[in-house]
Amino acid sequence: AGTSARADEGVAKGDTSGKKIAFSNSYAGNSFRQVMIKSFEKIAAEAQKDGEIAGSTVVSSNNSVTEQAAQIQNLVLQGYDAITVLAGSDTALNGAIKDACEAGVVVVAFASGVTEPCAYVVDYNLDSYAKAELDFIAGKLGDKPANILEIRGMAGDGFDKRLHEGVEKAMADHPNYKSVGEVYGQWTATVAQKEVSGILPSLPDVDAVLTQGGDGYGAAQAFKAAGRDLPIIVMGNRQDELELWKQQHEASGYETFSLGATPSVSQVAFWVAQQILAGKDVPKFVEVPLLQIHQDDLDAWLETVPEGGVVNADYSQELVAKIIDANAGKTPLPAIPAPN
Amino acid sequence: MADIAAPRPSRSLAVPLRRWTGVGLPALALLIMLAVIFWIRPAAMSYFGFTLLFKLAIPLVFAALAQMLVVMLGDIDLANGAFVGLITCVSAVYLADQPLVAVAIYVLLIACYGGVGLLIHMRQLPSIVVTLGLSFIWLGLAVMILPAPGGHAPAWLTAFTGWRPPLLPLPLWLAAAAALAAHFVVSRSAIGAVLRGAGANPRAVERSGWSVLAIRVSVYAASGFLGVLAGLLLTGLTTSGDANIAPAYTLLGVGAVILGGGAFTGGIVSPVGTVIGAMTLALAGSLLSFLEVPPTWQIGSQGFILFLVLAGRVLLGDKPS
Amino acid sequence: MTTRRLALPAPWTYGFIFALAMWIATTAYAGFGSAGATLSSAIVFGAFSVVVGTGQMFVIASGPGNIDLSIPSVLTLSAYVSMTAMGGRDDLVLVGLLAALAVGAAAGLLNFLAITLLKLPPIIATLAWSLVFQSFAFNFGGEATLKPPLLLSQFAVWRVAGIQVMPLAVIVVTLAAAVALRRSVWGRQLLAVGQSEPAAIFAGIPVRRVRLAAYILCGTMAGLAAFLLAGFTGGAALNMGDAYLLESIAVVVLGGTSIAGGQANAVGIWGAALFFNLMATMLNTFGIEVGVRLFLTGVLIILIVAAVPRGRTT
Amino acid sequence: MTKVLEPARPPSQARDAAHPLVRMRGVGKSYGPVRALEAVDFELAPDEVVGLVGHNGAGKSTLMNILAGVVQRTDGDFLLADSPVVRWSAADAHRRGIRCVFQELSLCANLSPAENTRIVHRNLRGLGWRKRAGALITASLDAIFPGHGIDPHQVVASLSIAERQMVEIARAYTQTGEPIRCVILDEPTSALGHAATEQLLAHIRRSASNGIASILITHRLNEIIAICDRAVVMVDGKIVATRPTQGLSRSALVELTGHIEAPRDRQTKKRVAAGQPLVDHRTGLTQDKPVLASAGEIVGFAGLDGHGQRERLRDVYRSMKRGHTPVAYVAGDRGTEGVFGLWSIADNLTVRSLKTLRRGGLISDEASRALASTWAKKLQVKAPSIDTPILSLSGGNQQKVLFARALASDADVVFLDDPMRGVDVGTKQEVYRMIRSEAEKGRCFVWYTTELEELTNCDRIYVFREGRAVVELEGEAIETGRILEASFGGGNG
Ligand SMILES: Nc1ncnc2c1ncn2[C@@H]1O[C@H](COP(=O)(O)OP(=O)(O)OP(=O)(O)O)[C@@H](O)[C@H]1O
Ligand SMILES: Nc1ncnc2c1ncn2[C@@H]1O[C@H](COP(=O)(O)OP(=O)(O)OP(=O)(O)O)[C@@H](O)[C@H]1O
Ligand SMILES: [Mg+2]
Ligand SMILES: [Mg+2]
Repeated sequence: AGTSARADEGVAKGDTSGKKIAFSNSYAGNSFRQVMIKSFEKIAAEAQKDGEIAGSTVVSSNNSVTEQAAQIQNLVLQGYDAITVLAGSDTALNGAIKDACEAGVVVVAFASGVTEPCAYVVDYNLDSYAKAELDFIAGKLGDKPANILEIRGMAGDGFDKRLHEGVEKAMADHPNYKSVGEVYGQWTATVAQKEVSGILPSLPDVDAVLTQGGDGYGAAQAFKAAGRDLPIIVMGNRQDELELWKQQHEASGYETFSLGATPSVSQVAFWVAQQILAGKDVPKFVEVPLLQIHQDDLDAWLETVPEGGVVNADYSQELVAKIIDANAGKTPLPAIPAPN
Repeated sequence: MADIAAPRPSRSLAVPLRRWTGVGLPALALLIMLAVIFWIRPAAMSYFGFTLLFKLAIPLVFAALAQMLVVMLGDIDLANGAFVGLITCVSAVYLADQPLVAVAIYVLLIACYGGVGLLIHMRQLPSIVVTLGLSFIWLGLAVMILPAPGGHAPAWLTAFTGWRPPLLPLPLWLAAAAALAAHFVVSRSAIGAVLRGAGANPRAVERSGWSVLAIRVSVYAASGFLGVLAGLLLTGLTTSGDANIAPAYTLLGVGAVILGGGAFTGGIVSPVGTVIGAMTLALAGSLLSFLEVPPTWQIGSQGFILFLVLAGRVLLGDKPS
Repeated sequence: MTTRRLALPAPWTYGFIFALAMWIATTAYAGFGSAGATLSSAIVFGAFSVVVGTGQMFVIASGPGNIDLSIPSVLTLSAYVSMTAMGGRDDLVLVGLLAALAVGAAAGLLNFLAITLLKLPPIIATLAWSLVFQSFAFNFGGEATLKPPLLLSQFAVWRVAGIQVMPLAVIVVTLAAAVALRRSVWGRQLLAVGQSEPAAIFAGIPVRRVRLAAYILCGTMAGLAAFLLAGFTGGAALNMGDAYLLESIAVVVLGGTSIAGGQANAVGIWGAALFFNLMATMLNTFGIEVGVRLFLTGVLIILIVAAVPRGRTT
Repeated sequence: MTKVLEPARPPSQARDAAHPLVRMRGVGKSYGPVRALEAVDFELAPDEVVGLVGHNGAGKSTLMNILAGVVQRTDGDFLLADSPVVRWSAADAHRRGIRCVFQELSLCANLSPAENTRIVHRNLRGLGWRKRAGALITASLDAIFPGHGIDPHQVVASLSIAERQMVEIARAYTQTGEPIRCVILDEPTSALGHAATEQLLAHIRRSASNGIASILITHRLNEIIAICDRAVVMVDGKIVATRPTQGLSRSALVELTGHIEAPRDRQTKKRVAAGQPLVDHRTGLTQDKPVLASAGEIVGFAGLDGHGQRERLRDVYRSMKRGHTPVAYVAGDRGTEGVFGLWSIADNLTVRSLKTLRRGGLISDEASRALASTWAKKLQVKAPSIDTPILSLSGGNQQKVLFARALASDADVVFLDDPMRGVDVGTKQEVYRMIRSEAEKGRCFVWYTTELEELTNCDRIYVFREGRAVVELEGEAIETGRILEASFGGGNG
């Protein structure tokens, strides 16, 4: 692919000091989203102080897609130049997003698979999410037969479906692995714990648990309560998960792997929007790297996470510009470095 | 005859007041919110602005009217939002390419709603639990039809929802039409009197020779029909289907009915009030984005707006419902 | 002329009967070895539904239209306040419990005030408050899960002779509620108020105080559930209460309490809670596709309400 | 009081006895083990006015509900205009010109009188139906209750009970298609004031001469004697006597119902030396007397209907409910303000006394049952047991339970809110006696009634006009003439 130096590589310096960027969030009812909002507010405030933008706002709808669509329309009316959107639905906002594009507003949808073609999408590659999970498991268990329990998110949701499809593809590479159960944990520890506890008595030995984030700790609690040994539970970068992992590792050498989105993906979206306004040529799809934590980095990451919080890392304008360039140039994404 | 014609001074005032609070109060709230929005952003006061502000209120208007019919019978429908979601899925999957299949499914679903009315009546079941169970059924069907958001709305539907009619923006035309039609059927027509009577005192209506069973079945079916309209409009606006698109409609619809002067005791509903109530509630969410309330207080402010609007009824000395 | 009628079981037993059926179906499918563990998991998670359900029952019994939709957010808020109050310290566990109960009681009071002073229908008043309570929780450190002290976590899973203590404690709560309904002055008055408010006024019952107590108790129960649930699941999280909105209503009504008020059954809530948990377990175990799973959930709920015999009320 | 009605009586031989409008043969009705009706034979001629009397629970309403199609008979035959009736529903009855004013109000409170009229007339529809319905009900109201002052387009919920009753009666006499043949009136006068009652009775007679038969159920036997051609007496689900009313005396009729009419005895008992009055209620309105009542006193509220007696009674009750004197209230509108429909007799009876039934913090079952059976027996509540659901009792018996609730309590002051509505003659006598004996034991009664004769049981009465207690009468001064005079603003008012 094109590895030659591109004209617009690096941070675009167009003047955006008069521009306003908004964040339309579909739901604020869990700590991940709360951190996501805080991350956005933090970076937007800094950018405003540095004269990069003129203003910003955050609006959250209470898990109501129609309300979010209305809010996007209001943001257009309020004269925002760019709207970053964490969409409550992959498709239901298409009408509102299209209206916004037509009104000349830059729309950057992130952490959601918005299908409206006029929007820029900042997202993870969920196939590689699932592949990383299974690759780790295969690294531990080899290719001998193993029982896998999958904890999914919410029925009818786009993210859930795309990640599950990734799991199915990845599972096809490991024919000896058997999916013994599938429960819906609503990305909520309490629900995951309840659902796993319910199904566990009827399951044979479980060797590994696939998760979607926010559900690993609940699953571990369920295994503990049932008096079973902890299988490999792929964690989702929550502090309580990492803490548990660390304790188990110290007690019995337990090893697992953690990956997931960072709440600060809202900052990526923010800088992408800003860079578009600044005149940078941004591809319609910008893949963001997932944050992966391995045994070696565990302690370092754990240091940085507040008690009960989510692993997070700030994205600077330069880093985001690099991510954009890597996407444009189809080169490997810059990894998020472990703290040291 | 002084004993019969004893004066009761309060009464002559109370009734128009009650009627007024049903429609006037949400209307007043709506105007105040609009005033605030226009004050913050004068540019919103335009054909385009009105369209954007009220576009997404229209499916809610129809969903609220569907809820209103059920509340009119003294029941409540907790499946309303899930049903609208199901309709968007059916529409996004079938309506463009196999319109006849889609219509057949709509008819079947409306019949199912009637069947639920039948079941509730025959077995004297609490509607709140039956419709709670029903909401799982609708959601399950929706997920079976469309496992993840997607599909596409037929072009004619998106063209309709994007249409710019003369004089007033489309949302206002639709809201006015819905309010007038429902007002005529429920509040003015001869059959409307029987329906409201059946909600308040089914025994009396039964004793007058009506079948309350037939009434309940048809009102539930009519509610299903309005739900289909809401789902269709929502599909047109969002150009796609999503099983989880509208769970909020259930409680918003109930709120709109109450805001519009309805009561859970059955028989007391106001279609015009409900339509205005739905638009008020839809706008309350928008108002917050204009006011730039801090994110952690946005949800709470919606609660306070609800209190403010409804507290007006107390100030006007309205009776509790 | 004696009309013989088939002796049907009482309405509140249907939850237990259906729960039993689900249990048998699950264990038959998964092997009988799993029977004990399946049941005990259902009992543990059922206990949380029972606690919130018992509170909801008092409110629903207090008259037509009375319902508390703020339970999930009261639960979340109580958990946050309680975890904050304890700050992870074992010696403050009692303080944490009191804090959770106090937040719940205050929420119940606020709900009731909105209903009486603003003359709002309870469904709207409690919905509006629930939005406000949710905002409170956001501001109370919603960015992290607040951890419970070790002692509380240990209590939540404490077993004596292999039997978990926490559900037993909840069974005691249920029995107390049942006795209160049948044999306490307040319980009788609550059922009277629930049947007819004007009749209760003229029977000399302090209607407002009785109903106020119902709302406060409901909030307090949500606080108690918050305390136990946080201990059991590892802390206070923003979305911990969400699952209990509809479930709290469903277990009450399936448990034999009349949604129209005036009639309540505390023991039946256990049957309904077990039914809900075992139904989810059964459908998960069968491994059916999720759409069908949801569909069957709905069908089973409707089936169980429809199966319960009831006289045509005139 | 009913003198106006006498001349309207038509000659009874004009009736065609061979072709009755309604003929019932051996009609019976069972509610499970309860036998509400037993082999009843009943006939009604096309222009006849029949009075149906009997004790509470005798089966009067049941019989009429069968005729009106809302209750299905369990045995017997039924002929309408000589043709046998097999399937019979409310709609059929309506179609054949049989109308019924039910014992409980059957209006939709959320609708206007005009809309309520529309509900019974299927062909009131199309453009302008509202106007036509309003005209129809107004015409009927004007014909029956001239000067009623009811707006046909205002919701029924804002009407007084008497006005609702008027609307319901007038509605039964509206006609759009099929001519009206028969109107059943089940205790229509229990909620009406005096003047309206007289208007109604006159109208019933007028209708009979226009070929509309009527069946009148009432416990006010004078009304039966005044306007009916025939009195039919029911006891325990059977018809025990049918008598032409010509020449029938009130006491003979009472005797037929199985009761004995006690002589109207007014014992002027020695008043307990009035110390501090138990009740002392002042409003501060001009011309309004303070309402005072001492232990052992029976104080009555009189006046024309709707002049604020009930409101004052409630105000006094509310203000005392939270005070130190224990009070009890017997509601006349038992359906909405009296009974707890899901409960048994025992539960209903003891609910006012819960605090005294506690043993060690919890309510004692034993003590409750003892209290309930004692008082149910004292008031002769007609029911299989004290565990019988209250709603399966007849109206009058439900009322007795409400009385028992108040008397069984620790109340020093008992408020009676027109409590004899629908109570049969025999029971009334017993209750009067009981009130007097309770008063002698030191209880105080404040009694609002619409039946003037009842006031003779009082030691002292207040006559109300326009919301004020304007006149106070005591002892021998309490008699109908004086009360009416005071009510209309004569005397010293
Ligand atoms: N004067 C009145 N007019 C209208 N409604 C009233 C009036 N007084 C009371 N109510 C209503 O009747 C209901 C019960 O009133 P009641 O006087 O029995 O209060 P209470 O419950 O005894 O009060 P507390 O608990 O303070 O003793 C309340 O809902 C109140 O709104
Ligand atoms: N739905 C019912 N279920 C059981 N028993 C009933 C029912 N309705 C009436 N009864 C019984 O039938 C009998 C006759 O009742 P009905 O109402 O006909 O009496 P009534 O003569 O009209 O009395 P009242 O003068 O008090 O109105 C009573 O013993 C009553 O308890
Ligand atoms: Mg009767
Ligand atoms: Mg009677």
